[in-house]
Amino acid sequence: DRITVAVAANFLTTARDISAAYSAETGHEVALVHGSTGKLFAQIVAGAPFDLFLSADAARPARLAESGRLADGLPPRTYAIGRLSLVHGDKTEPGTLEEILSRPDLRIAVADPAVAPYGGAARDVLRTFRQDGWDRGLLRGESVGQAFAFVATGNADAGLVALAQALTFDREIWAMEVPETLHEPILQDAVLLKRAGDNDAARAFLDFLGRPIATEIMAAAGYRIPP
Amino acid sequence: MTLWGPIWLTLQLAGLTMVLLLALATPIAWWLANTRARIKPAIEALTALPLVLPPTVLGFYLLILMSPESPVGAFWVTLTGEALTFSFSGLVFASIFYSLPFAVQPLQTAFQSIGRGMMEAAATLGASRWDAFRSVALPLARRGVLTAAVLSFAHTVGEFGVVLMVGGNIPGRTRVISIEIYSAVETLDYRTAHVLSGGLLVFSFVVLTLVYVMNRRGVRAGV
Amino acid sequence: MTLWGPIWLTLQLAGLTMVLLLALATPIAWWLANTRARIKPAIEALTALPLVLPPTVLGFYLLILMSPESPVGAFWVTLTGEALTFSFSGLVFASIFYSLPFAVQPLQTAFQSIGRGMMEAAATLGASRWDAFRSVALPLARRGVLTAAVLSFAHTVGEFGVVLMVGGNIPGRTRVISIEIYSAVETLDYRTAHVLSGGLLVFSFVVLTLVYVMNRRGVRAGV
Amino acid sequence: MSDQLEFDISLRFAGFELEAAAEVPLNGITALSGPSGSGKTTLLRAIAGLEPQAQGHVRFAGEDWNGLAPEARGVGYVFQDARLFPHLDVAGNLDYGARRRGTPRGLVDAVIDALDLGPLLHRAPATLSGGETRRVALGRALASGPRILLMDEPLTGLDRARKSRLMPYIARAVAGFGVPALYVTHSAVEIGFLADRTLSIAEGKLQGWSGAGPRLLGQVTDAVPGQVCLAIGRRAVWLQGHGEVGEIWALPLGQDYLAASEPPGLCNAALTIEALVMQAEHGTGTCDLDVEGQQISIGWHREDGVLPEPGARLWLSLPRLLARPIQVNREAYESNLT
Amino acid sequence: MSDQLEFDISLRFAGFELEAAAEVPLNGITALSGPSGSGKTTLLRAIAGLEPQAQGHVRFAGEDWNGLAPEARGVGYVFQDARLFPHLDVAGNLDYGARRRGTPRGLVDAVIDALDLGPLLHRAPATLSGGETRRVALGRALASGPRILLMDEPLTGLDRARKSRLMPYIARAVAGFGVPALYVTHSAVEIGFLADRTLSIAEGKLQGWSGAGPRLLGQVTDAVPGQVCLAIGRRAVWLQGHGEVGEIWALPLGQDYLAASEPPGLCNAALTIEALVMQAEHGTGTCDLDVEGQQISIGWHREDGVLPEPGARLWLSLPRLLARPIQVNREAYESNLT
Ligand SMILES: Nc1ncnc2c1ncn2[C@@H]1O[C@H](COP(=O)(O)OP(=O)(O)OP(=O)(O)O)[C@@H](O)[C@H]1O
Ligand SMILES: Nc1ncnc2c1ncn2[C@@H]1O[C@H](COP(=O)(O)OP(=O)(O)OP(=O)(O)O)[C@@H](O)[C@H]1O
Ligand SMILES: [Mg+2]
Ligand SMILES: [Mg+2]
Repeated sequence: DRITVAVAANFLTTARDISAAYSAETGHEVALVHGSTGKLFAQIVAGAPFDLFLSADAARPARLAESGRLADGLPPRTYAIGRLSLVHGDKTEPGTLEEILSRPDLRIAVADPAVAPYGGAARDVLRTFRQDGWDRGLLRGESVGQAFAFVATGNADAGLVALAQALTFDREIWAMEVPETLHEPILQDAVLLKRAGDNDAARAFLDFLGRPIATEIMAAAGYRIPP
Repeated sequence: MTLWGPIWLTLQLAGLTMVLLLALATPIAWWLANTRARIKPAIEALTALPLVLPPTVLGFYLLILMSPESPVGAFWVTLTGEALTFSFSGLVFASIFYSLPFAVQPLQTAFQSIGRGMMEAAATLGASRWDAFRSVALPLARRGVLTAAVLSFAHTVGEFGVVLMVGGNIPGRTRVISIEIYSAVETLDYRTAHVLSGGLLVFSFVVLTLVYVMNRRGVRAGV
Repeated sequence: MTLWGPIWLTLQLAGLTMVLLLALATPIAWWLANTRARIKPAIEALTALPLVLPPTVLGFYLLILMSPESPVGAFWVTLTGEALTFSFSGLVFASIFYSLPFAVQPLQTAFQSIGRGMMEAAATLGASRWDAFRSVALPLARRGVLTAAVLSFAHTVGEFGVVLMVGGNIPGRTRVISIEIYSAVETLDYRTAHVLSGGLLVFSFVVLTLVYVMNRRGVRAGV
Repeated sequence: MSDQLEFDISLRFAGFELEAAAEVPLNGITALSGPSGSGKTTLLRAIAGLEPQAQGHVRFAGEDWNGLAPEARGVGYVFQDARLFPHLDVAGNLDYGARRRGTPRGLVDAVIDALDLGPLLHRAPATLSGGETRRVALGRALASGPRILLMDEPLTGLDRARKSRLMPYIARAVAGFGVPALYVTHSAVEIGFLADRTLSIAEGKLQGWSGAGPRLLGQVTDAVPGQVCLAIGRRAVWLQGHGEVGEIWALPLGQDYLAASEPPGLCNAALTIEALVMQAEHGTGTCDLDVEGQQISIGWHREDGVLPEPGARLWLSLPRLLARPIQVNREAYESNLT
Repeated sequence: MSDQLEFDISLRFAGFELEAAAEVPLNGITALSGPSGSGKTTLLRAIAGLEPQAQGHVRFAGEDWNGLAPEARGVGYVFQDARLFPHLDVAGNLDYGARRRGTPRGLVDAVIDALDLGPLLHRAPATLSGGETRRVALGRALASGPRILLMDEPLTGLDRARKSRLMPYIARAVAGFGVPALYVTHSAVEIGFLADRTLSIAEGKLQGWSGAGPRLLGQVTDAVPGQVCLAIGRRAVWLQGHGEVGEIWALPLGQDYLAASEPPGLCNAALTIEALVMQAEHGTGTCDLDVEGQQISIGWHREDGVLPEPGARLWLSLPRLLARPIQVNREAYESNLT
């Protein structure tokens, strides 16, 4: 069988590894469709032929549940918890988290808080270290991917991005983990969509996300696994 | 990751869009170039409108318009049996809509500079309107046709906001090369992005240069 | 959320881009229309190339090109004291680059259809090349100028991929209306999206219609 | 009547109004003449169907042309401003109408021959000289095998030698194929040589007809390549032209002959011929003559108003001879072409 | 020499080669004449600087024109195909060169007057008739106040009445302002009337000079509006034209006069004048005459080769009179304009 999984862009590389493992085990084919969470949501509402939706937040899966677009009896389920990291353009020790974030002259890239969950988390962190004008000199990318690109191309001094990105980036970059206590948790929820109600392969994939083989991949990629 | 799928799909999409767009835009541009109707300026403005909306937003509205729950989408379903959204047909439809200004406007510019005299001469030589259009107006407007073709082809190759929204980025069905490059950038796979972008640029450059060289040949031969 | 900032910024960006683009594209198009140089087809192809890259990807490369670490970006910093990226100047720069084809190609089409005879007549009447260009070629190509202006203005209003990437979406400095609409769609705030899109469409429609009506007046008066 | 072109056309521009009604016989060449801006081109365009705003009717040989598309009227139009197709070479321009109207290849070749277009066939219109352009425009209309020729100053801008070669050719095409022509011209020479009748127009109104200018008819009694011998009564005159024995030719007096009451003696005239004054009218300033048995009528305008007496003899001295066929063996002509 | 236009130009197109060297006096009107496609337009263009590929040199009154941009040469060019600016109305077209060269308003108004352009001033070129277009093109060049006029068939396509009004006007502009003109034409009438000398060209090669056609000079002894009285020796002739007493006018014989050994008696000629044969040459077929004390030379071509004897008398009968000023009071002329 072949299933189509809509996946938030920041989780795409990890999802590729997981679906490879899933296919190897079950023989089912997985087609990954990626995009920003907002776009994928709009497409699902418009009847996109997706079986599963791996969102980057919890809000949109909840909206889908409210409007009755999920397969019966399967509420949204958190498959991973995103972790934030601070990246910096200088490869030598640039300072502690507080030192870097409280410097007003640094240009810090984040994902647009209005659009992306990692952006919201980054906002929480910045508010902690900067009492007023937390968004001074802030650069907003459409997604964490763009925020990361700002740093990687040398246009931003630092960025609050996904830990997963810092780990997968194929060049060396200075990065440090941001304590999770500094922001609301970035819950990433998965849902089974209505059209896949009786698609066993899709259900199996959802279960597979909780199996150790998948959770190990996620953990290695920089996500925390929900209890 | 096999790239031939997206590349092939992109060429198909851009080629088909270009051809259909020329077929659609030519009568519109001809009409606009020759009419004295009062509403002409409004129609001219309309043909430029798809440009002012951000592609994703345009895609969003096209998604609503084309969804099987809307009259247009439903009509398409009864016609063909499949939904317009998330299909290749839907992509073509959306691309045509989005690139319409790039086809209509250069064609209109070209048609307007021909002048009525040539068409009159053709008529007195026994050519019907349609014949004269084909044998006189079109060849004389060839530079405009070329511009329209190049702009709409290239724009379809490069645009992905609309395509991503309407097509849903489904491998083998609606995933085009621009989305592939976009994904590479998004997932920090910059090396792939460089390779793909470089390839696309070189390929496009070669194709366009050939097109323009051939265009020049044509002019020299005076045909 | 106050919208006047983004709206004003959009108008400034699109207007400035249009003006600069016309200033830049006109000599290029004029040269292309008149040269017999061998490399003409290659240059023609080059002017269409910015189109084939997805806007975000183009933005990514412009980001690299314009970053203070690159020669171009560094030069700009020494020149003006501030970085090109994430500034209004950077947006203008990027928009010009991205919309170049829409300005060059219609202008070239229009210039090519003028013919050398008119320029010769102007020269024998004492007009220098530049004078003849201004007083004869430009007015005769006015339809092409209009098309170039409309396409580049509208495209700058609607395009946000490049703008978002190069501008960094900084409120008051680089956040334009298209990003605002895009965010509304992304955050499921569809009501705001509808209002903004509707407003933008109506506004653009009115402006464009006025432009075309005025264009027609001009033609009638035979000026 | 079915063998005429009837029209009654009115058309208004800002500052100009055309009101023209006439019946033009569908044979020979009808000149349309009048000052610049008098509406000649406009009238021709309306007849060809190129002025959709024109009111009134046009009827060709009994066929109603109202509302008929220009391409269906079968006219051959020589535009005042040539209007060659710039994207086709000369051959392409000539073939354009020929192909669409199915003209036999032989006719096209004959046109190319007569107009000397051979060396130009593969040239682009933009590289042609002014006169070459006009010749191609004329050729294109002739090659389209029309039912009626509408010619707007077709020979303007051609040199005298070329003109004197083309005028007989046009005359031959009209006489040989029976294709009538409406011919706009400012040139008295062309009117004198070509026109079987002249329709005058001024300020948008037709001013009435005048017949052919004074001319003598003769029969070809001998012909060698490039020359024919015309018998006019007892006189035989050799002149340039291509023709066949038995054809009827006209020898127009032209504008600049001298009519004198005394024989010129030794002079530089190409031909001097004697005439007898039959009648002379003060009012109209015309003089009816008998020349070798033919009645012709010439204008006689002197400041002092003195006219020759009836019965007096006049000597007509022609500075040059230009003659054209008006009646030819059509079958022979056509078989020559194919 | 400084008062002449010297050129030595060579230029090659596929299938055509121009090789032309001459020295043209910078006074009066020099006609350039030759068959269609002989290179007249090409030569004019090269002189104006419009053919960048032309090899060789052009020198105007001692001034080197090589490499000089066309707009700096100060020529007034009347294009064979008019080339009015379609985006300007007639007034705009006339002003275009006038404004750039700083022509006094008076001259522009005089041009408008003479060419009857008043009613057309606010018309778009696309709505003009063929003849109107040519008049505007001529006016535009005249109004630009040039140092030399290069005119490519400027009067082609105009009716005879208009032509006979414009030719004297051109003659007057040339004589009055001392602006020399190089004048391409096919028309023998125009050459006869306007040309002070003629340069012939054929197949891209200059064929040499010929002087003005035979003409009689006279002095204006009386003038009323529209008519002048010219004294030619003992003869006084009234003819049409505007002039002032004291001016020198030329009366060309034209092409179609009759020269006869007997007086015509009562005839339709506009003027008959007696001449005495001084000399007649078989070789060249010319006849030198003394007419009212002026020596002129006419061509004499008869099939039978018979020439009049020296000492014989000839009567020259002119079918029409067209005369033009060749020497006028320049100050009076200019003060009239401003
Ligand atoms: N751009 C060109 N390319 C090739 N041949 C050309 C070009 N321009 C002119 N010619 C040729 O050069 C010759 C001379 O042309 P030109 O226009 O000077 O003739 P002309 O004497 O003015 O003739 P006309 O009286 O017909 O205007 C013609 O045979 C013409 O076809
Ligand atoms: N589209 C138009 N709009 C306004 N006036 C026009 C238009 N077309 C022609 N005219 C005017 O109508 C009159 C007749 O024009 P037309 O072209 O028929 O003259 P014509 O007799 O052919 O003159 P010519 O001998 O100069 O070619 C002219 O005064 C001309 O200016
Ligand atoms: Mg006309
Ligand atoms: Mg010429």
